Amino acid sequence: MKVGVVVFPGSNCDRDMYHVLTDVFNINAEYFWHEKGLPKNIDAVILPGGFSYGDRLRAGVIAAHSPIINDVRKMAEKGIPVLGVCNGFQILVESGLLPGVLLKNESLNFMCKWTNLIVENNKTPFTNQFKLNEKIPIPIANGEGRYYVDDDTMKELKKKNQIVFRYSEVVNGSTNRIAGVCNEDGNVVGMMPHPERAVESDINPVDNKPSSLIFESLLTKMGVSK
Amino acid sequence: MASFIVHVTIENKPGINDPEGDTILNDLVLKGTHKTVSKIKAAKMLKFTIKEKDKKSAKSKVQEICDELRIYNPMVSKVTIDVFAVEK
Amino acid sequence: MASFIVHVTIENKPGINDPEGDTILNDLVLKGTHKTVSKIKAAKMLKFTIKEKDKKSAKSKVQEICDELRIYNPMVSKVTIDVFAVEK
Amino acid sequence: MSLEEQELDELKYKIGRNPTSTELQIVAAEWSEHCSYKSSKKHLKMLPMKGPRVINEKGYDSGVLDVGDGYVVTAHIESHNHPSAVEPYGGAATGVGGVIRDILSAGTRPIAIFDGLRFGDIEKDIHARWLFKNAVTGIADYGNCLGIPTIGGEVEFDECYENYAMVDVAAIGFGKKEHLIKNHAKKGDIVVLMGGSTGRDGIGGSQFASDSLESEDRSAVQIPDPFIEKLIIEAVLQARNDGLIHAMKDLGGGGLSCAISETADALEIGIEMDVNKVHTRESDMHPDEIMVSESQERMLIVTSIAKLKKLQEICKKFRIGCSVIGQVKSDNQVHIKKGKKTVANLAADIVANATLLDLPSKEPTYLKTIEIEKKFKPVSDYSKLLMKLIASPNIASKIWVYGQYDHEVGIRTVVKPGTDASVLRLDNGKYLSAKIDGNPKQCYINPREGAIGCFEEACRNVVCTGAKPIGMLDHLQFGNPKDPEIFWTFLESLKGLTAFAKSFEIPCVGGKVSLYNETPAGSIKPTPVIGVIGLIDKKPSVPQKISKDDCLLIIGDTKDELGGSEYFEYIHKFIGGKCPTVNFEDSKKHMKSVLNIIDKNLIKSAHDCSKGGLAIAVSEICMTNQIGCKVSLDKVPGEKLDVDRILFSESHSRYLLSFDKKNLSKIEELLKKNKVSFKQIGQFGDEKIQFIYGSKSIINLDLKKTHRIWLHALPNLVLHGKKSVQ
Ligand SMILES: Nc1ncnc2c1ncn2[C@@H]1O[C@H](COP(=O)(O)OP(=O)(O)O)[C@@H](O)[C@H]1O
Ligand SMILES: [Mg+2]
Repeated sequence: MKVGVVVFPGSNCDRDMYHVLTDVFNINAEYFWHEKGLPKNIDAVILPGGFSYGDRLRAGVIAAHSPIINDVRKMAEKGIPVLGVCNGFQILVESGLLPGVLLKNESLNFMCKWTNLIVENNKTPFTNQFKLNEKIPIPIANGEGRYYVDDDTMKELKKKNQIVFRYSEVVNGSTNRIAGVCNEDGNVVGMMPHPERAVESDINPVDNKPSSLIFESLLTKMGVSK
Repeated sequence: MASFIVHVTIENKPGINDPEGDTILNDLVLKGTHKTVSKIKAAKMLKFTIKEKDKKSAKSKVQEICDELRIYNPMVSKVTIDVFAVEK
Repeated sequence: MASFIVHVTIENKPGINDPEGDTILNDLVLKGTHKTVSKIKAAKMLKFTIKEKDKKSAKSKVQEICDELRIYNPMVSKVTIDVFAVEK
Repeated sequence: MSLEEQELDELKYKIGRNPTSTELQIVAAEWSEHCSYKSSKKHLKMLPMKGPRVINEKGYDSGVLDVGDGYVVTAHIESHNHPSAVEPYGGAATGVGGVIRDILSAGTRPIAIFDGLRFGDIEKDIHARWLFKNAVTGIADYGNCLGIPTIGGEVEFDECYENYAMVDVAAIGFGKKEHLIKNHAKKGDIVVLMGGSTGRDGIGGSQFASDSLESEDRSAVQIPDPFIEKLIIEAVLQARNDGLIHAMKDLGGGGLSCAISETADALEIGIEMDVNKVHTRESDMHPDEIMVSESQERMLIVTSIAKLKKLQEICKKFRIGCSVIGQVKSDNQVHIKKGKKTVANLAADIVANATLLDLPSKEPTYLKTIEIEKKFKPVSDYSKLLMKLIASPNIASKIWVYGQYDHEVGIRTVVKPGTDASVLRLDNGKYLSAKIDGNPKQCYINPREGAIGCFEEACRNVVCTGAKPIGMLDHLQFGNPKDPEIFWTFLESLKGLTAFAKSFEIPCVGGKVSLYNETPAGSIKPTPVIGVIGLIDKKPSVPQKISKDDCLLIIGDTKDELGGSEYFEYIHKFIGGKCPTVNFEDSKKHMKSVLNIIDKNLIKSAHDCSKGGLAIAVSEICMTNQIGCKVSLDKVPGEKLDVDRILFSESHSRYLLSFDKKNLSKIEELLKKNKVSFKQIGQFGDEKIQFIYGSKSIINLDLKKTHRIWLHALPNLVLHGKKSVQ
């Protein structure tokens, strides 16, 4: 099994994600520069966090026009698991692969802090090892992380079980405390918090087990037992 | 072909809250002595310099760019486009 | 007293670089098929709603607020203030 | 930009002719205080710079420490005071950018940022609030975008910085020893300018840092572009991995003038360059402007013609500029041309080595009476007083600041900001701990002991995480050096730091001098800021949650040393008294003992006693652990003192250890053996912060309420102009 880590100019969590995939979970991972295409033999794609194009205009919007996004789109249509974390989530939203938008936090500031997620959908390739409503201690670090959708879309999201994670408390003003969503098929997931920062016990001050399940879910989906 | 300056103003649609404008209003303006201000709305502006045959095509070209490249996010924002001829 | 909408446009002074405008131009607009655009400048706009006796005092009041509260830094940015009467 | 008259004469004498206008600009930039260190250099030599871990190579802008297993750590500190006072957002941001490029130029990846921020009294001064708020945003926007965690720092407010801003930034890098750039060049090599374009911004900048603010050149505003800097970092590290870099220097103060002349001088080569080859932002730039422009986000790289193509490919991938601007010659000349025409041609060593000054110094007269204390009104309610102190800007939690900084990116941050020093994990299984500290209030009262105190405090913070200090960075910030009284305070601080560094065998691996820090009201207080780097071989001491019945023990004597304390200055509005001094022998014993105890895994956490004294240190432990504590002031070791002095004295070398009762005897035994003065003074439990003397209650505060006030005091003040406690 092989996971592609997409790198844009300004991505800065790519190396963290790569480290976690390879050193912690023993997954075969490879970087893909945004101008390149993705090969056919990729089993999952991750868009890591960072500041693609310096977050100019709006976080994620310029990267959403990168050539590689066409390939990501094709893979998404084929049902291949795609995960966007933080800026990766913003890019997925701006490229239309996920619904909604991410606005400036209500505090108007960048926020770096630990919070808790609640799992709302345990059917995705990244959440199949969770119990519903399970709590995940995890850090967030973003300036534009306030998830917003209009009322009609929200109804759709609920109906189609597209809300994947919620914050356990009000963090940044997100609609319905949404922290992560998926597409209708459930194979494309975006989340603002950083699972790659929470899976190792020496940098996780609370409990690294829950966030590890995000990666173990992927392994399970691929039929790899750890 | 002539040069035009096109102002693109991107602002939140009515009904979408604007914490930035509200904060400037509440924490700065109304804290002081400026009670005649009743609302502040924050927006972003991009000034394009573009060569097109006339005002009209300058405007439609920029509108096209804004829609196609998602210069604004239609779910939350709207744009206003104003064209000015460049003085020689 | 009448209501006015006052637009405050804040942009980098000429000669000071504008990385945001440059990135939007080079990495977004010019990457596509829109070659007639030669420059993009990013600016910020605040739209004030204010009650003053006339246009002139609306303008000077907003200018005063911006200076006093340091809404912009005169060292780097220039502001343009435009006043519009609110249609009833 | 101008040279002083005798400097101009000297230049004419040295080159035997009248300089051209470009030569004048180049020399004026390079001979400015900021670039040449002409006032301080002679004296800086006293600092010990060598040590078993220190790696010295010519032309490094940052210190290099060997941390074993083939890895090195680099470190540097800089300030951006003048630019931040004028444009706090851009000034602070480009300050981060500059120090990051220093780390990069050694060939290491930047892995951490620290920021020291000082402004006027934000309770009264709206302008100081504006400066503070924007400087924090500037640092956040820059560091966050780079993906380098800002993991620590300090924030302080003092009236002496009215209308001014002190923004210090330190950075740490990490890499393989074999990847260090060896800085060499030979005839025929080429000189490449990489990164952003050269514009008119920042013209006059480094001169500006050496002038007082009144005569500032207001065009010296720099616009930060962290996105380009991020691309430069990745491009440079790629080029490093591919072995494409012979020598490298970042462009900082003085722009190309300094980079070219210092590179030529350090490598003992000549450089011939053509200003027409520089990629400029505007088409009509004069050679003088190109040579002194301080446009940010640029690096100078020396490579060979054979390697150029690969370097250009890398730059193209990362969409950054890459211009061949010159060649290496064997004549030791800095030869600047515009096309075919020579605009400057000077010997590199003349440009790069300004004549060093030996400025006069004289003990300031104010020091003669500063230790005399005045009588204060007796305190009627210590609970209220402590609450007021907890809500004061200098003591209140700084979470509003570091919460805006991504301090987790890079996934190394083991101990996060919020307690003492922060800790990073390294790739060789070891851990790095670091903290910066300053204390202008104490340095004003006693420049020597104050500076030593900053050094010891930074060490203490690092020791609290279980790390042994292995290197120090000093940043010496003072007023106008031509004033003999100010220069005396500079020398005293330097001598103090030197004595401490030598005695503790902590080499100085880098530093910076920033002079002419003056406000319209006069000179700032002496503001040395000291960074200490510590190394942990095994496990760091990550604070564990304290629970009911755990013990609190203090190491070190509390002395009658309240000069410069928050208690004197904030509560009594009094500047003066006796400043705390460090007893070197005690200090060493205490460090050793704390490290010993941590090593034996006997405690849950260690916290040092500093700003605000014992009362604040205990409160901080309670608040961060969400548990109350009852402390007996009569048990606190030291001479017999009044209650307020025990509570608020800022005596050094003190540590508070929190641990499970069962370890008490082992800890006591170890401390006795090490002949350390200590005492168990309290016990945790309940939801009250309590201080008693004998059976008398002195302070009794509700934990939850105190915690809330501590957390929100700073944002309430900065964002809403609201004081939390009157
Ligand atoms: N400007 C800042 N940037 C980042 N972290 C900060 C800043 N100011 C304070 N902190 C963090 O807050 C905590 C408390 O700071 P401080 O009171 O200076 O510590 P100490 O008294 O131990 O030196 C530390 O972890 C410190 O790194
Ligand atoms: Mg401390």
